[in-house]
Amino acid sequence: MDLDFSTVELAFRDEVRQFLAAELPADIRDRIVRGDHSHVREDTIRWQKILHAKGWGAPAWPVEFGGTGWSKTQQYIFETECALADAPAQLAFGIKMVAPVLMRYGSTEQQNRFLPRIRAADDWWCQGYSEPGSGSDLASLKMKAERDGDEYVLNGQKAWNTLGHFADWIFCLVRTDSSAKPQKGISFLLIDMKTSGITVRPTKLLDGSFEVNEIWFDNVRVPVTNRVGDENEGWTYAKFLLGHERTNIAGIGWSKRELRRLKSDSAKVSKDGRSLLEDPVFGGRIAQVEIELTALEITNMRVIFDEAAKKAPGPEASMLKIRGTEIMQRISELQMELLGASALAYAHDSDDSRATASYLNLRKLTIFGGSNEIQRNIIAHMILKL
Amino acid sequence: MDLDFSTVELAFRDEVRQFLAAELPADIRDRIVRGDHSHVREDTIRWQKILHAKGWGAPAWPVEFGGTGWSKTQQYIFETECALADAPAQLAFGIKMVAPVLMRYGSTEQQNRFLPRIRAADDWWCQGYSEPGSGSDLASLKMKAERDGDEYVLNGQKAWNTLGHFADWIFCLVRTDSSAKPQKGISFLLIDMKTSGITVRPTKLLDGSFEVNEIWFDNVRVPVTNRVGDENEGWTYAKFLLGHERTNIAGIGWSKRELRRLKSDSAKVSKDGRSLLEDPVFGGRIAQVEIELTALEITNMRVIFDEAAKKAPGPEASMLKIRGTEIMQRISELQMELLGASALAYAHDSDDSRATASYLNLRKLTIFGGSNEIQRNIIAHMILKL
Amino acid sequence: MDFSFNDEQQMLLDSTRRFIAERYDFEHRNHVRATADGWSRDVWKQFGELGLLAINIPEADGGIGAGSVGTMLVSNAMGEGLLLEPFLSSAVLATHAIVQLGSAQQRGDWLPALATGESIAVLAHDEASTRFDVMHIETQAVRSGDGWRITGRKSLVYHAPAANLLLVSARVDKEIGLFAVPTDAAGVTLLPRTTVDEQRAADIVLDNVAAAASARLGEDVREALQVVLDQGLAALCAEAFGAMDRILAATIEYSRSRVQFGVPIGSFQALQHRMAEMLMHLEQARSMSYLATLRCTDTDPVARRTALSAAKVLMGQAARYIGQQAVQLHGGMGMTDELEVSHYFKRLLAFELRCGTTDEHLAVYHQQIR
Amino acid sequence: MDFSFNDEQQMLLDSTRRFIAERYDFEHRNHVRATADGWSRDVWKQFGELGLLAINIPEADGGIGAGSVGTMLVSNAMGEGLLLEPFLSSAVLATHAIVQLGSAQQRGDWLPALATGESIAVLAHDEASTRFDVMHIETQAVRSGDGWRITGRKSLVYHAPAANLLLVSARVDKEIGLFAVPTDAAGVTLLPRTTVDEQRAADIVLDNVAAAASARLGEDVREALQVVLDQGLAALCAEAFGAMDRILAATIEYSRSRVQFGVPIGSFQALQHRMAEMLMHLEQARSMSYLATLRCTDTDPVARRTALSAAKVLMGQAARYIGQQAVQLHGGMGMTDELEVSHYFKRLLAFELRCGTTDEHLAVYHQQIR
Repeated sequence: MDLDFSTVELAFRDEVRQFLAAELPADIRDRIVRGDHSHVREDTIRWQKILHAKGWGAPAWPVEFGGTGWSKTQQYIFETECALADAPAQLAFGIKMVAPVLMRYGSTEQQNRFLPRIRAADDWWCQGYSEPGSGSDLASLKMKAERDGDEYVLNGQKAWNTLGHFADWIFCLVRTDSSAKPQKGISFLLIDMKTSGITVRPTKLLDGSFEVNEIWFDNVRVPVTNRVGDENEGWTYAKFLLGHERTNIAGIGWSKRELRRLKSDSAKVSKDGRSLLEDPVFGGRIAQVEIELTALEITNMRVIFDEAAKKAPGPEASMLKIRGTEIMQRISELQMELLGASALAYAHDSDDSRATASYLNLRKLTIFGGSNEIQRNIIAHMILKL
Repeated sequence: MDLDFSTVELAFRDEVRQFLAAELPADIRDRIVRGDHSHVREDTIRWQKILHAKGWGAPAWPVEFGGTGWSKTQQYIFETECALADAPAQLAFGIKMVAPVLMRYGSTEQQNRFLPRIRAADDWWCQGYSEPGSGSDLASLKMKAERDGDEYVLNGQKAWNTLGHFADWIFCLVRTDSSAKPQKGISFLLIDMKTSGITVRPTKLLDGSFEVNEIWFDNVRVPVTNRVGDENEGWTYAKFLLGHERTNIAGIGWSKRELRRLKSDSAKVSKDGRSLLEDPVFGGRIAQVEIELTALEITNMRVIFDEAAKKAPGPEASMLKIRGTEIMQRISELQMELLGASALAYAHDSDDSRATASYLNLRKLTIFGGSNEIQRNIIAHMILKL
Repeated sequence: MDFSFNDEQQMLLDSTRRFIAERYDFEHRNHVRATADGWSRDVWKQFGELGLLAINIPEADGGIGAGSVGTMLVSNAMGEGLLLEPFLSSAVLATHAIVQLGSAQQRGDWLPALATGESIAVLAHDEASTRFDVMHIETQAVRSGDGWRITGRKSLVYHAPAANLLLVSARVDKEIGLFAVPTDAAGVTLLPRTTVDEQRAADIVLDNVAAAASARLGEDVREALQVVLDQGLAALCAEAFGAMDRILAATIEYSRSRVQFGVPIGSFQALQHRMAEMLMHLEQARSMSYLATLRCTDTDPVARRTALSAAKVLMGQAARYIGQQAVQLHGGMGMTDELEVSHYFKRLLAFELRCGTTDEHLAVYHQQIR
Repeated sequence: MDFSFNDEQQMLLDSTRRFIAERYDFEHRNHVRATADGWSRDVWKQFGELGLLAINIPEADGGIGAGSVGTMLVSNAMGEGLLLEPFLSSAVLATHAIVQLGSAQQRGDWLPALATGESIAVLAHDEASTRFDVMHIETQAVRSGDGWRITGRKSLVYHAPAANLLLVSARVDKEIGLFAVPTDAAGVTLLPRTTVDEQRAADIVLDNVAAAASARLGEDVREALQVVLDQGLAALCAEAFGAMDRILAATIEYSRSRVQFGVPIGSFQALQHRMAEMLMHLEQARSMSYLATLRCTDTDPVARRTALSAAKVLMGQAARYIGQQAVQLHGGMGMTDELEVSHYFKRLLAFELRCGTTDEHLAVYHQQIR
């Protein structure tokens, strides 16, 4: 048993840190620090191209596809260090979501066509899974794809599409057979966002931001060659993808960074002659969440260790998602509480409102990506066998 | 709107206080203060006889049955003042449970025979509802009563019978028709505990106490005249009774008394030069529970006020039960935490162990009397109409 | 003990609710918040005509004198409708301040115009320094001839941009004085802010602002100002209760109609128990709103302060639980600007933070009981 | 980073578990706790034969030296079986104290008999005064000729009635000394107590107890004693984890078999989510038990203390949640002495209170990070 990173891993961590110190552009970092989302698209692409130039564009991919060959632990170290250094998150939809599906189930042609462009940030991908009537119950999705010669003709609507307003491509689950059971009859399609008949409408969120979209498909024609795998077998690929979506699901790096910020900010607010960090009540809450984060960090490493042995993510990831998002929300609550009444003044694009904006926006964490209620169902059914 | 008691009610409260100061025997009060349960039977009976002599033996009964004619508010004041004065609780099974059923559904003969003896503490009553397989799902009860001439012959087992080892009489739900739906085919019987074939086995609880029993019925013969109301209609009477069981369900008096004790005890423990009552963390928790109790006290009065208008208890009592028991358990937790490591030494009959014994024993509050999960179901179905 | 409302009180509630139902639905509110002012002068005028702006003015001063219960009920309705007008700021806080501290002359000068809505006043008290001690202000008033010169900075005064009259608290030696200052007085600068609950406010900079001797209300107002703030807090609690009540109702309704896995999500026991828990928070909050209302004029300062702080603590916690769970149970829809739920959520968040946060009031309460 | 156990460690766990499964089932435990001693000398002897009492004795001193991971695994099993023997008291705490503080002579004198189980030692440190400062003891040792006289009172020393040797901490001027005192020494009085988790303990009154110069272990032991206490705490955490693991398993099993309303209660979503929450507490607790184990020998005192305090806080909270919910989900049966669940519940309660409560450790942790 050993909780510490090996000498090799520590050397790797130092290498990542040095790289970040040298290569992360100051203006990008500064926007992350200030919670300024105005340049998300440019910053994400710029940073991805820097990573790509270093050969780190797709850490988790196998070497034959241009990945790094890093161990799970190294991937974890890389992601955590990036977050701690206030680097932008890599866009998951391409690198972590559609790419593993293509590598496992896509044709060689699809792999050659799409993977290099994902790694190089030439294509921005988004996800077309949820629909207005199909959130937690994804398998009830209704968007139709009817075969017409070498093409599918798509009609329907997707919802809760994250950052699709920037996207070049979307991967979609569509219904190709309405007569079958819900999980059967779904296919997995790759769709060029420039195809005619696609309309993207950004959804304004409660914090004033625009992150998610509704997308309408009106007789959108997609070549059959853009289908991944077999017709009507898309649910299998979707489940495979959901399993892979779980990397870094606990958000350890984010939480460590924001907790560090909370501690340093609270050390500057004075009450009764000492700082709020020293205050037994407020400081005690910080201590509490730090302890829970410490535990989750170890739990996360345990899951990584077990996955490395079993070679597949298991339902344990649901625990990481639940506790990780609870901790992130808790930190954002404390950041807001630290401000007291000052948190009342709000403009979603202002530096002063960072904590409040974060509190509002992060309500999504327990809803999106499989709500925490769904995760608890998964734990009850898959782990506890209830 | 007025949150305060009227002048008349305040005068009544003073009268109750004076009575308690003058008439509650010091040795009984002392045992309640010390958490000494060794004389529960004698003390309960002695105190009931004192109340009876004053004409206060059955506060909630109509005057024609020897009750007081007090308003709901007066009854609330009486119960709260009794608890605050460390008086023993009146035995609910006779006065609050079987008596209302007899007054509503019993024959005149049954009323004349049983009610005066309940009021005068001549008979100790207990309840035979739950069975080993029928806890939350009470209607699934199996104990059989087969008609044999003028008698029923009873076979089966009751469980979680509180204080039945002291009882003269038990009221039971029994199955008189096994072919009907669960709620149909149940009858309500009054049974002399001295009848042959009844075996009482006390159940040792986790705190070392004996409060509840298993009771076996082996060919126990009960006169048909001891049936209340109609055969197979017992579920109606049971539901009526469950509605009436709710008086003082929130335990306001108990919580106020124990919170007072918690505050005075915590003022005596010193940490970092001030008392734990003054400590921002521990004292803050006391403040928190006191605030919740304040709210519940008002909520309780609102329910009393509404009931007085509607003349019937509603599902709102489920809220009082849930929040009331949560607060009682919380207070008992704080009493234990106040002791720190001293709470470790345990002997269930020792004065020093009062807080720990209370913590252990009060785990039952959220289980017995309709578990808090069942109460939440009731709220969801009956109030929220989900 | 009486939890009923008398006929006048019930009528006040019903008529306010009716007005809002007819004139201030969610669509109209969206329109109002998109305007430059962010609130509706038209609605405000109608409030004046309905008498709602006079409920805290005694009959002797030409008002209605509906008392704290009347204010609670009107505030309930305002919270239910998420209204954006300066009712709490002007018709409760500022009106109380003038009624309780003003001379006959001052009351006569200002109250009639407040009652009709022609004039809007706000109480400018909070500063960065009042966080952990509500009476620790740093704004100073110094004598200058017959009058005063006031310098300081007030934080996030709700509806200040709408007001023509500011009631500014300031240190006068060791006392606290209250001064009426026209918003357009020389040396007054408003820095407009929007609040998280979509209302308009401003930081106010006072740079050597002249105030005549006649502009001062009362003498040392420390005690009286606390009473005014407590009355405002009681009204804020009532408003928050209205918002909680509605957001829970919306959540229950949504859970009945939203189908997943072939059944309404309200049929899932885990969600049912969550909503049962929300209801208990709501009912406990209702009790505390009553307590705040009936104690906010208590002459015993300890009884008043403990009641108000207790109410703010419990209701702040209820607001957080109910608000967060309402968003959660609405799923993705709860995150959008489109549905009412997120706007209630933000109003409840603002409630937590306004007039002393949950933590701050728990500390006040703890101070009193220990 | 490695979360696997090596072969020796796995064997230690397996063999302890096997012994307990074969010799110490719940029925046997009921028998043991009803005996006068409240623990089994017979089992103890077999522990000695199995080598379990030597795992904290270095190989150089004739022991096994299984390290903190070995101790964790054996403690896990002890917790799973709710064992009543003085393993933690003698084979962990007292053994560590002698190993780390004893001279070669002292180690040679005492360790062999501890390893076989012939001798039982306990660390008598806690006093009423150590509650908020674990090193604030009031027991005093004063020089008397070549040796010492010790006077004071120790609180609730687990398994003291079983011990023939007490390791008593006492103030020596400004230092803290540790003294080996036979239980039957003149002036030593044991006041026997039973603990809430059904173990035997005693308050110890020391009235001018004579100790030879050779009875003192080390010099100022303040730092070293803290290390020993931390090693004991790590073992206690491991024991608690074993109990948590089992009480959750029992609860899940019960919820599968208990039928109400025609279905197993484990099919109700509200209870499923409760058990999912229990599992998350359990897994977080497992992580912290690992942390406590691997950091309890850390030479950096801050790293050691924060890790141990963090573990105690999180695991104490997990113990409370899991214990309370296990009883709740067992319904009435959870309240009885008859099922295992209530005994696990009480063991977990004792865990919360022992070796510094949750509150006390949170304060220690907070002190370190601020």
